[in-house]
Amino acid sequence: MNQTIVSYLSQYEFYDVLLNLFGNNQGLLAFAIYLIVALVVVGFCATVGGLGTYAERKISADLQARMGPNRVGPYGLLQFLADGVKMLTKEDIMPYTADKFLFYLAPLLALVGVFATLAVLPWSSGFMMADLNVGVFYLIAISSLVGLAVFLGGYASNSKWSMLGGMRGASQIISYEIPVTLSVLAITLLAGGMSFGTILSHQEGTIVNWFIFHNPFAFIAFFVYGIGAMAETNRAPFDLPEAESELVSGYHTEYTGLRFGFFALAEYIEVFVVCGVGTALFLGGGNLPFNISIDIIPTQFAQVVIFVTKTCLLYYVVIWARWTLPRLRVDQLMSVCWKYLTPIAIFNLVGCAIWLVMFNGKSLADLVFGSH
Amino acid sequence: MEYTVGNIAPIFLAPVIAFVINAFFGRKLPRQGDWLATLSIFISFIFSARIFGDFVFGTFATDHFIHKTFTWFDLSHGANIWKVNMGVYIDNMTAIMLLMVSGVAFLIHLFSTWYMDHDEKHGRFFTFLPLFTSAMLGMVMSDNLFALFCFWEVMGFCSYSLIGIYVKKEAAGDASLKAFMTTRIGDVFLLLGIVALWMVLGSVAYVDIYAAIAEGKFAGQTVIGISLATFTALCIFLGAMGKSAQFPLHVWLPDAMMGPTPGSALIHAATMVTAGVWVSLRMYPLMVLGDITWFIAVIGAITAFGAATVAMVQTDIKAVLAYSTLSQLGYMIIGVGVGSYNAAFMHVITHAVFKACLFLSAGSIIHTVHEQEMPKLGGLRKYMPYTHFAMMACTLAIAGIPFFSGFVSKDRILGDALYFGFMSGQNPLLAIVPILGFAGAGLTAFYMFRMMFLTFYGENRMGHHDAHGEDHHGDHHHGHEIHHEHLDARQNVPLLILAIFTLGFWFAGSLTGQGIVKVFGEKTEWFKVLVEAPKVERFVNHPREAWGSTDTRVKTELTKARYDHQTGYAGPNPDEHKIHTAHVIGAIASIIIAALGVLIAFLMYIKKSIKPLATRFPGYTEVLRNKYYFDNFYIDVLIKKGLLGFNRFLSWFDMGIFDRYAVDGAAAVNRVLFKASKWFDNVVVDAVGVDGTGVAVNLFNLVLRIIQSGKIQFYFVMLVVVLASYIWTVNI
Amino acid sequence: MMGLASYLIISLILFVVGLVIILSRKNIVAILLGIELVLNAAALNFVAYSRYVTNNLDGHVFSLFIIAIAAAESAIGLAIVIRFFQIKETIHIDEATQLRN
Amino acid sequence: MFIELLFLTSALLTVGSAIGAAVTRNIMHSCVFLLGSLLGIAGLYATLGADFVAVSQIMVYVGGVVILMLFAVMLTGGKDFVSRAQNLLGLAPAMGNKWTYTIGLLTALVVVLTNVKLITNVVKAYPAKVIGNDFPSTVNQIGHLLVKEHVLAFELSSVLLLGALVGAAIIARPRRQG
Amino acid sequence: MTPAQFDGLMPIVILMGIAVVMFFGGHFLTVLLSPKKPSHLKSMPYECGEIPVGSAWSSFNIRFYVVGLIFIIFDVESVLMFPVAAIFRELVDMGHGGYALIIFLSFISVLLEGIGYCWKKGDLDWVKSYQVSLKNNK
Repeated sequence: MNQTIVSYLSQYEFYDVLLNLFGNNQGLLAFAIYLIVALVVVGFCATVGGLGTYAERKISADLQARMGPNRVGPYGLLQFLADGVKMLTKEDIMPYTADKFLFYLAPLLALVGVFATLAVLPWSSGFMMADLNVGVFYLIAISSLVGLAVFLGGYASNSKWSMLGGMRGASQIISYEIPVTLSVLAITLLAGGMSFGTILSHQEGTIVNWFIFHNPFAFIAFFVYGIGAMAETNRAPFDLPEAESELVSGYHTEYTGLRFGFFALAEYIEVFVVCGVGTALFLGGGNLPFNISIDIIPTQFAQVVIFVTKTCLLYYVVIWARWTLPRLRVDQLMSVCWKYLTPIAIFNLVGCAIWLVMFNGKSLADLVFGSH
Repeated sequence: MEYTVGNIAPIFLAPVIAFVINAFFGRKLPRQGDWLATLSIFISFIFSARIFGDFVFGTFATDHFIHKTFTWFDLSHGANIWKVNMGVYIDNMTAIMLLMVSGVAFLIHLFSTWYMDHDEKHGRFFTFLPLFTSAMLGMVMSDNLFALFCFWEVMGFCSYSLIGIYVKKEAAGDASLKAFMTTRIGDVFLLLGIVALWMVLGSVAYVDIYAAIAEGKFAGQTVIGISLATFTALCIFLGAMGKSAQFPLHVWLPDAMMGPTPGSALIHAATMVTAGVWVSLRMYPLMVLGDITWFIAVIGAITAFGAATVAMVQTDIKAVLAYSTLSQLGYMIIGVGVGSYNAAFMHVITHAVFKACLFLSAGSIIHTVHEQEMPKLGGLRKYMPYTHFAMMACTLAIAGIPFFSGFVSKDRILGDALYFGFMSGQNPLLAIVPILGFAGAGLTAFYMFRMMFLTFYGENRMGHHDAHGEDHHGDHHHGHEIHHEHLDARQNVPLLILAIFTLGFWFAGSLTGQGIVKVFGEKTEWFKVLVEAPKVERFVNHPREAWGSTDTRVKTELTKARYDHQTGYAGPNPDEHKIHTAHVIGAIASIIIAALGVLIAFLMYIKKSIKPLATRFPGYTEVLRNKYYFDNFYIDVLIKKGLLGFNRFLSWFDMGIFDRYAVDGAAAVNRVLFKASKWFDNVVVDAVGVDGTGVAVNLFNLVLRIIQSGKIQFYFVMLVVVLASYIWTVNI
Repeated sequence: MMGLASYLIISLILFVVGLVIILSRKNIVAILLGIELVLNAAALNFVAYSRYVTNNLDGHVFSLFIIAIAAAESAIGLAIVIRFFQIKETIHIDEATQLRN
Repeated sequence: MFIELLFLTSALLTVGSAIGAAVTRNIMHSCVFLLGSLLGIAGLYATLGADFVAVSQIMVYVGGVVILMLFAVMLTGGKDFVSRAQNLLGLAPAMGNKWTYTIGLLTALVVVLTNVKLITNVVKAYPAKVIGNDFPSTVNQIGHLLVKEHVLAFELSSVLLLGALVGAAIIARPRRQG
Repeated sequence: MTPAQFDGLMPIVILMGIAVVMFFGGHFLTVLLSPKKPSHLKSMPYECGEIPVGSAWSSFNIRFYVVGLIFIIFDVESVLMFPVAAIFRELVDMGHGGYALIIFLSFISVLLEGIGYCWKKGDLDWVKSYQVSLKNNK
């Protein structure tokens, strides 16, 4: 446990005031702070997820030279709220052949898996809910719950489309987890630790300190990570599990109303999380491309804004890819993962290790500009 | 000499590295890596020789030993339980054994490069051979029973692979499975014994066990009603019985010749079968404490005699050797049982040398003439003089002819057995041990010379037989196309080297070993001086050396010791003069018996003057033309002598119980029970008129059928229950 | 409340439940499942001892290896199950009484 | 406070799910209960300060083993995974009946008694408090252990996994008759 | 870790709790708001309007399992690699870079061997795996 939001706040005086308020019970105060922050984060992410659907429609409309949603609210901005209300009021249908227990459980697992990843997302160097020593690793591990949820959702529906979608989805998610993990491993190697705090502290300073520019292998690793993450979140062009033209709607064919909504929410938040992790690992997280070294609370807020901006840029790329690239065939999907991405990721990992040993941990920029 | 891990570890590691390289890249290496395997064993040999030199000729005191341990894993938090140590323990015995194993194995490897040339399984053979050797070396060096067990199992696996190396032959597969399964029976008991020791002593290192014996920690401990010492000793000995192929568990060894001959040589001589004797010797104080030595002696005697009788009727040259191995192992076990510690170990060494040589000679013959049925051989002396010389030397040794090594070691065992059976005031029934022992010695001389005579003497019965398949165009009127043997560094030089070491004085100093003719004087009786049963008192509170430490203890000159009849740890025997008498009688008796055996063989196969059934068969010419008659004739002689019954019993035991047991245990048991029930019906039921017995037997069958259901979960339940009851009975 | 004993008891319960599953189920997948529970009970013991008894992290490493071995075991075991199903059209353990098909 | 709550929750999740896995008659549900149990064990690891082991547990079991099990259930055709009252051969149903459970529970009783005997000794021998628990980062320590003391096991485990991969691939690969 | 340090794990539990609460709360809302007009046709699995034949729970192709198999092996290997990777830089700084590199590379090389084997044997081909393995198993 390194820097958390509680330990960050505790360096300010008002923390002591709060502590007195809670009768000097540190645990209770921590709980309160965490609860508030968690609610804020979840609210923010839910909004982002909702806005994600809006952005997706808008951007796709833009790319296809049409209008997109424009009725609800200014520029159709409140469309996602309307969608949400619609989902709430839909009838709750469950196939009579379904496995009821798992049918209920699957969206819950997806939701839990995704929300749990939010805990370690590094909004800024100080505003981290939990900076585990095993941060990135934890994130990869817990997000594999989503794969399980996809499978169980597909299974529990007892519909052939769902089942196919679930099997495909699960095998796709677990396959693409490998290149992603190996890319993250390369970054762990460079940062010398798995916690986001360590990773971010190595990227402070100017743009050349970002891990994407650390060495050529890390540069490749970023793209491997990007492609793998895109596939792991079932985004086009890797949306085989829910391919409309092949499998009706894939693993959530039989899901209606709110449960479908939870799946969708989980998916959009996961895209956000994945983009955020990409930002934190490769693009310096909340660090600006140039050096500022004042640590006050406004700086932290600025970092949050920077982090979210970078993440949203990546998000835009993801959406852009969806509406630009055609969907892969299922055999192409597998060979992309196992025959291209995984060997490349291993190559990157080996390259990073050799680079570290050869240049004694210096980055490319250090070598070019001379280090201190 | 400074001993660090660096100069002990290569003995074990070099063959392992060779194994790994051969296993993965063997096919890509030139000659499939056989040179690598041989080289690795040679490296082991060099390092072993250094240790041997230090211990035997060097500056160490006679009871010096090296014991280096490291903690494998430690979950104990300071306490001594839950702590597993591994290490090496090297004393005089280990040094001698290391030299023997690595030396013999090196020669076998060298020979194998010739024997296995162009064989389809060449690469695979040379993958497992070094692993086998390394496991044996590791077992010899290991300082605790658990490590021993691990290597023991590796050896079991390797023997499985080597016996069944020709996977396409059904018989080879069956034989390998049989070897694996039969030894497994013993292994279970061995593991049980190890666990029992572990739970009581908290350690299974030899030194700790010795110390516990000396401190009397075994007193009063019982397992399922038996005293702990007896229980553990029995379990460990049962394990040894499996590996050393003693009487009820012997059936795998004769079949083990399905593999290539050098592999058999390694199994029979240097490595696998001696493992059982080795662990019996190491745990000798425990055996004495558990008071099962008489049992050991009886088992050994039965094996020694029974196997010898079976060997007399075999026609396959390798089968004769296989049964002779059984017989000789029986002698070793007798040696352990009758307290002839020194001689038993010497017999391990001498037997390893001459048996390796015998097997390699057999391999040389088989590879040259492609025939292993003795009736089809004969007169090979002219064509294979070197092989003949080596094999003759070994035969003299194994037959117990004076001046050869076998005489020295076997005779000491028999002398001690004589004392044990007649003079020590034991149960008079135990006189069966020396009686069977001496009878077996005579038979040994007979069948070994029978083998020699049939193979190398007489006229060549190869007749139309073509030695090399591609030589069909050659002159057939000669009747033989056997190539004359040339001195070949890989074929017969290993044999000759081994043959040199069949002379007795290498081991005894004197040529006879009985102190009658002393060549180098008393001082060179190094075997007597160096090998003795562990004196358990000195292991109490002995210091342990760290794994990485250098040996810095004070070394003293080699001291002279007396050859005592060692009854465990109890010191010199008061019956010294009786023992001396027994040894003199034994020496004379065994010389006479061996000579008798050779004479009978000579008369029967060279002179052919014993012709008890000449009336039934027209003449020798007829008999010799039809080799089958030869065997029939032989068996008829045996029938006259009344041995067939015993043989039949043995073969019934072999096939009727064990083969079936390996295939389907329940069926065999049921059959026996049905026989019993039939007998009951005829005798008891009909006579008395009670019907219940049959029902009871059927019920018993029902129970057995349920137990042997093949249902894994049921076995699991039994396993759990047995383990639990075990934990409850052993007090922690 | 939290002491070595409580972890040992949880581990014991896990072990026993795994054992019950192994013994009472006839479905091979379920038996493998029970084996996983048993292995986890062992690993939990290692970590608990590591914290309460030995004061080093060897227990952690050990349980890591247990995890690795359990994964390998289940991979092989399930492969065998699938092969068995292809041959026998069932995954009932009592049908698995022959060494060769 | 929090740690006790975490412990309690995890323990309940572990034990409850394990028992659920033992009693449910649907193999799919059994697998999902196993998942719950494994997550609970991960929580227990977390309360023991073993963060890396906990996450490894989640990573390997949740992401790997459970999914593999579910795959295997699906591959074996959905015939056997619901309980059958009786099949043609008169065998016990795949998910057990009262007899198999009786045997299992009796054996379990034996094991419990045996283990209680063992555990009491251990618990008596060691006080129920943490000894020198200051491991700020288990990851680094585990890393050092893996590259130093347990380096052989580390390397061999890769070989083991390779063997498992090759072996399982060979076994599971479809064949002509299959 | 001291009990206070365990507080760092709190957000994870809180977030999971929020997920659970949200899930059940959402369900509660649905129960309140949504219409309920069940019919047999409605609760049938959707198969493009056809009446479903048989259960969807039937045997699947083996290739899903092979993918899972390769995945789990890689997964475990990466689990074992993470701690080593985390201290790699430390080792380099301490001057044991070469040693660490050898250990790391030998571990990865075994990993590569596995994937190479599967590649060669055709286990990585989604469609062709059946035919290829037929050829290999002759």
